[in-house]
Amino acid sequence: AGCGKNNDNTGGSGGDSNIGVAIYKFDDTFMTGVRNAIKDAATGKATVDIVDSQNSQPTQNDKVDLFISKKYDAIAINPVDRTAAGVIIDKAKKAKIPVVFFNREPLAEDMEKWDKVYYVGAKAEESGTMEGQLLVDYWKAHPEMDKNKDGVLQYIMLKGEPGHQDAELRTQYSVKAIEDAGIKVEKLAEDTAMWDRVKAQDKMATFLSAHGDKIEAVIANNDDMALGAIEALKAAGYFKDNKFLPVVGVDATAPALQALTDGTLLGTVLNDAKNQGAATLNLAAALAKGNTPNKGNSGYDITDGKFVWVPYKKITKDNMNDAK
Amino acid sequence: MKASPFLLEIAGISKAFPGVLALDNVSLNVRAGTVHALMGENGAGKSTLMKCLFGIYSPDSGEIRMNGEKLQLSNSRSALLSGISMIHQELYPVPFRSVMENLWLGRFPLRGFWPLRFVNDKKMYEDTMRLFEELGMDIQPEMITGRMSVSKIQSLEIAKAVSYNAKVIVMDEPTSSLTANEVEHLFHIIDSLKQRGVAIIYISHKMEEILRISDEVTIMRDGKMIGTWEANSLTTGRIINLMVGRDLTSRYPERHNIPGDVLLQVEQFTSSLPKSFKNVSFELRQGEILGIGGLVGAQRTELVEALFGIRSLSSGRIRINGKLIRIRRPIEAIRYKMALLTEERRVTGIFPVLSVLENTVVANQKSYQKLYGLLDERSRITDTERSIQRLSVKTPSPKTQIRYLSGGNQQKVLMARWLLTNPDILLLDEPTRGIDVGAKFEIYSIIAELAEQGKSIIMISSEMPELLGMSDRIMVMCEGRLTGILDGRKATEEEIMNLAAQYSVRTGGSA
Amino acid sequence: MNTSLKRVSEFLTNYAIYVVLVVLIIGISVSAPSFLSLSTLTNILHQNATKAIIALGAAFVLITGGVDLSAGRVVGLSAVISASMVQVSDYPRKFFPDLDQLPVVVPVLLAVFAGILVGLINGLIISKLHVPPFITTLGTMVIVLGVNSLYFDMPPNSSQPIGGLRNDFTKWGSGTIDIGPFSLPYLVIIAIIVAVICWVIFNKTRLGKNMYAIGGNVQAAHVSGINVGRNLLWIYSIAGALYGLAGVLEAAKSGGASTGYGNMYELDAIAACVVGGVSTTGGIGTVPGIMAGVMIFGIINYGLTFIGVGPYFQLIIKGAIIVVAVAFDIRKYLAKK
Amino acid sequence: MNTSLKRVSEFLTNYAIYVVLVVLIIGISVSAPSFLSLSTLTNILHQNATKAIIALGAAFVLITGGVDLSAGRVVGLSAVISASMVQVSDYPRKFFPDLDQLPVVVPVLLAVFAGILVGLINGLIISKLHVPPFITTLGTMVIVLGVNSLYFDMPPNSSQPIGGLRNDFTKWGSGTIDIGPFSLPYLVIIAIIVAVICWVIFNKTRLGKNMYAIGGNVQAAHVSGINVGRNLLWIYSIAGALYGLAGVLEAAKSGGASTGYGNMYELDAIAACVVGGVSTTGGIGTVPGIMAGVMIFGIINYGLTFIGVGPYFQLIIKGAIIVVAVAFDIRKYLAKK
Ligand SMILES: Nc1ncnc2c1ncn2[C@@H]1O[C@H](COP(=O)(O)OP(=O)(O)OP(=O)(O)O)[C@@H](O)[C@H]1O
Ligand SMILES: Nc1ncnc2c1ncn2[C@@H]1O[C@H](COP(=O)(O)OP(=O)(O)OP(=O)(O)O)[C@@H](O)[C@H]1O
Ligand SMILES: OC[C@H]1O[C@@H](O)[C@H](O)[C@@H](O)[C@H]1O
Ligand SMILES: [Mg+2]
Ligand SMILES: [Mg+2]
Repeated sequence: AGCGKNNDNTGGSGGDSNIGVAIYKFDDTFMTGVRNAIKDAATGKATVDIVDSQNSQPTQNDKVDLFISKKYDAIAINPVDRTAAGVIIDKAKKAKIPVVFFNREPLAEDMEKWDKVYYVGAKAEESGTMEGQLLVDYWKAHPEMDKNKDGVLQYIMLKGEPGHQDAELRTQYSVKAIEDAGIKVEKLAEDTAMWDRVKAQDKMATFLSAHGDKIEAVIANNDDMALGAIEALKAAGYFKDNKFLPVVGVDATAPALQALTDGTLLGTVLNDAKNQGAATLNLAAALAKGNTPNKGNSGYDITDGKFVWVPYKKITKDNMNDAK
Repeated sequence: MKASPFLLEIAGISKAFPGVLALDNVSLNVRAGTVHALMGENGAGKSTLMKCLFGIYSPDSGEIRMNGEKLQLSNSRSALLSGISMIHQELYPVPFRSVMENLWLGRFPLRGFWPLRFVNDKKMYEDTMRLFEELGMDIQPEMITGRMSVSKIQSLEIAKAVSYNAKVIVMDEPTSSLTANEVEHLFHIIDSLKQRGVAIIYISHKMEEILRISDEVTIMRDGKMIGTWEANSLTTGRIINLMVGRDLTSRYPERHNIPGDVLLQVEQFTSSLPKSFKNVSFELRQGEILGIGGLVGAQRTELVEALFGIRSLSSGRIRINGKLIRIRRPIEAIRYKMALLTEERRVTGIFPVLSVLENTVVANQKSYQKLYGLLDERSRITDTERSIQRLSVKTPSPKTQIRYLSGGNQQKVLMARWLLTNPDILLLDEPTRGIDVGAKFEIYSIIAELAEQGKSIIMISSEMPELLGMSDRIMVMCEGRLTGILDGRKATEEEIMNLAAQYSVRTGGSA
Repeated sequence: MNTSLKRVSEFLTNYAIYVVLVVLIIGISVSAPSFLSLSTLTNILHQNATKAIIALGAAFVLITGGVDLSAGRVVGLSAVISASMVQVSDYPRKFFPDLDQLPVVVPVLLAVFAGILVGLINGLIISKLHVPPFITTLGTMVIVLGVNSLYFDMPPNSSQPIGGLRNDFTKWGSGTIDIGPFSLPYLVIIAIIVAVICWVIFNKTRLGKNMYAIGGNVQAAHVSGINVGRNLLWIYSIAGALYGLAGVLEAAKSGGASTGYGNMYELDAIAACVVGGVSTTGGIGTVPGIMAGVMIFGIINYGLTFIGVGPYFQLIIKGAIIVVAVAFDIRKYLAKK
Repeated sequence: MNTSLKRVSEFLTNYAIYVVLVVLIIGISVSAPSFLSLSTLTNILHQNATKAIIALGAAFVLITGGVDLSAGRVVGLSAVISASMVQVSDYPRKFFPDLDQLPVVVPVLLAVFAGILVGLINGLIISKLHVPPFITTLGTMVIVLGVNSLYFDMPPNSSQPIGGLRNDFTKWGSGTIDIGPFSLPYLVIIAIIVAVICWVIFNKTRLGKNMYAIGGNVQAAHVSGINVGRNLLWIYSIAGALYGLAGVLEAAKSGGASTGYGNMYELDAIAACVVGGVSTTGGIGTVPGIMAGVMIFGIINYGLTFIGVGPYFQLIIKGAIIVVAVAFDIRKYLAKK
């Protein structure tokens, strides 16, 4: 045993403090970006040990136990279930190890449990809201989007894994944002494609066959599914000869940006991995040294004494470079 | 309810399977305290009838009465509760469990009260010991069943069937894997059962047994009942005539083979297992039939399996035509034109879910490769059909899964499989096990014919008459060692028995 | 009269699985008549072409009495490998920035070869070390994911989904041959070719017969002179090749790839096989049966989505249909008792 | 001399799985000496307590020659059910806003009962409709997820993870009994009790022995008068109860629940069983073996993370260890012939 030479998950060096980082799931595209940002930011400040919670809250709790038994100076947690943060806080408090949560916000009352608990991230709801706004903007600028001219936006919703908080919140808030803008909506179909490009493609082909030209927009919980839908649309003759259908996603992945360039994807939402990662690491590093984080030692504004907000960004063809 | 002279009445049972009417209005009446033999060719429907009696199959029509009362036999449990037990033709042990667990399966002795009711292992052990003692069997109650020899397992099944204290015991070919001593022993057990008023339905293809122990004989043919006779009014010839529908003048064919040059030399064969065969040397001539006799545990099976590359050797050499060769796997043996009909049909023989066709041609696949290596379906089918005919295999069609064939017919298919490979050296381990007299004669004829063509045959058999009737020479083994080689035409049963028991101090029992 | 009734009932039990298929189609069509259309047919075929190929691979292994859990991850591996080498040259975030335009066949072969390699390893472990297939392929399933993740995480890609695939690659996944109003996807043609080849292997070659024999009784196969080990090597390798091919086609079809591709496909494939009459204990299974199994799942998935059943109810209905279909189908064996 | 060497080698093959365990521990400890500590022991035990319970449930089914794919989803169902009823009264987003504080035992029993119900349904389908266990439990696995998702999606919860669990509930998942420097988690005590009960059932009861017989040779069981159907009902129900219990404990341990809980646990459980010597074809398996299997996975998971192996390499190493462990273990059977 002990193939420990290839510690691609530890990063940084020179720092005298050790920080344990638990990501909810390693093969999440966005979190991979955050992970890399944490590693980059750690150089010279701390040694980080980044582990995979395999999308399972019980597994994540196990990893936290491990961090505690290794007596790390601080831990940074990207919770699987945000509601389960309470238990992690209890553990950390007992072991007197400060915690920075990131990307998924614990419940307010859990945040109150201890003063050495911080949060870095965005409001998950916001990504949904922005997705909706992308469509609102387009609807306003392009009246032809209402193909049947009924003043109602007929849409297809491609959901991520059911029960997954991002999936639920994005689904809910994207529609809410459209309605809030005073546009009536009609859901033609909603189904889960499990975040998956292939599944989304198949679902979209089905919807196209069931609803055909009635569809006026496709809202996908993430870019992979949006791109899958676009493939199905292409096969049905869209995106050429002026046949267009607005599709929106979330994540601003590389292929999504390419699709923006190609004019197939209407817009996506950038979750700012770089800043989330850097802020998380900086906060944790400060805490590890026994300091109270502030703008001076972290480089980020701290709201209400424990929050760093790294906002989402709407990305369209026009501001694509913000996402690169 | 009228009083009946019969303990058990099976009345007008019919049972159809896809493609066959296995039982056609069959009736059978059995008296208490008697042995009732059930005879018939392979596939006549004997086992099917017994499975209906034992609740394994539900008959399409007819009824079964015990002491005049109609029985509802929906499963084996109800049969057992009605006082019927059975030794199955295909043995049914749970391989990885102990002997005693197999014995008391379905009726473990318990102690304690629900929910703290546990199996009483101690009582189970004692009961087992008592039973084996009573029956004079030498089996360890805690032995893992699957590690025992077939004959021990068969003895276990006998003990199990007896232990139910049933009023009717069905014995479907109980002696197919027993050696002479054990058969004698079973007959003792049967005698004492009779005395206790137990009725026994006895199925066997061994004529000698039937005439020795049965009181009445019922004969079946093609799913129909031919009739029931007093045993002492019958002769072997008459039974065969009734079964087969024609006379069989002789039990063994004339042999015209003339053993020639030495083809196979086995030198100092020693198994890698400690208790197996040691330093066995012998030779086999071209066109010769070499019988191997011995008691169970003589390691005959292991010897031929080692020769065929299934088991490993610690030392020993093989020569074919004087040339030293090595055989480590069956495929190598087959390349030297050897064939092995194994002893355990179900374990190493049949492919239960595959068709009769696939089972027949499996070892001969290479020869059907034609254009681009694709198999020639035509000749696979013709070969199968020819085999079915030659060995008169009773099957609805070549496409039928072999597991639906009667035991004897499965055995014929296996014989056919190896004959198709056209071997020079044929190793036959109990080749006629479970095969009816008529078919036996056919198989003997085939063996004789092959020998005449210059093929060499090694035949393990526990049936003394068969050894004497078919072998040019008889090689006898005892506890892994070769104790002598006799001239097949002159040897007597006594001589064989003496050599077979040379090293064993134990007598009787199933040692 | 009575006999013709019996005939009907016998027919129904013998072809239960096909009957279920037809009932399913009728049921869906009644609740949404527009279901019965050419585009439905094309879509279902297109969506299940890769699944059919994977199921055929899984069937090879199942019929020998084994099981191959690595299938899904091999699909993912070959999807990523092939996609990483067929990106358009001006794609901003190329996996291999300096790679020139390879002829499509090179990445395809490499990806299929990766599948064969995994299959070969499975076969070697199973036949030489005698590790049970379940554990062997569980091990390689995990290992393949690990390897694929390492590859996928290599800079500059750093675990970004791979996109920007060349047209001469993606056309294999989305192109069609138009025959009048009907457009037959290339994918479907490929799947049919694969199915025909598999049918020939299953029924007309020694390997196929040996496969059934090994699954029917491995000891008897050994005694009958079948080189069990060598046959298993072939069989697991062929299975691997089929997964590999399916992975390439999934990438071509969706125009991208990431390590999540193929996740859990092994379960779908096994389920399709079993619903189609392949026995998990080996020795039994036919190509048409497997295709019917795939189609049943394909129609359920498509049909339920088509008539707009919510995802949760879809799960419940799907589960129930699977059980009911097999419960009906199994009666043909029970009837023999 | 020679014999003692032979003895050693015999010992090594017979107890290969335990030898692997020890080698693993030594290997990890060498590369990170601090691994050998009380807290490592407690952590590993704590982390694998629920897994052990699930593996035991899976073993019941495997030993009968079946397989239970519904395990993981049942864990998720009972986690959600129990969590939904033990939220603190002032939690802002309660699943049942008007529900009073129930005694903890009520939700626990309800959740376990849900597990039993699924098990019972599995058993009924398998024994009455003769649908193979693989398909039956694949069906119920999907159905259970559907039902759980519907429940989870009920307003006001609307698919939000359930949090805010009461302390008198969570203490069962995170509480410990402190014995000197050593704190023994309740969870571990529960798992040990469950293991002991299972050991008794396996070895001392009629049900246990019947279970081995059914798996070893179902025909033998039938002709010996065993009511195979009834036994299977019991066995699948017990398995369901164990998954249910494990789900409750997972919720208590992590302080929350959502439908994703337990996803794929069936695979882990089966793997642990098989590594621990349970045969997937039935009839073979022991409680200590299963525990060893669970611990091997537990130690691999914990140890590799502990010494800081990256997750991708972890996958590769983990896969390799599983295969190697079983390859060694299997030798004891091969030696027999
Ligand atoms: N389950 C089954 N399905 C289909 N056919 C069957 C089944 N069981 C038996 N048969 C057929 O019924 C007939 C009678 O078989 P049975 O086993 O009763 O013969 P038998 O008299 O016991 O023969 P043997 O002496 O060879 O044991 C055979 O033709 C066999 O193929
Ligand atoms: N140690 C063992 N483990 C497993 N099986 C064994 C062992 N020893 C013997 N057997 C089984 O016992 C069977 C019979 O063994 P053996 O060679 O002692 O008798 P035999 O004289 O060949 O018997 P028969 O007269 O029935 O052919 C073999 O087929 C073998 O399967
Ligand atoms: O859980 C997986 C999902 O996680 C989301 O946060 C992300 O936006 C999705 O693209 C997908 O990766
Ligand atoms: Mg409109
Ligand atoms: Mg019979």
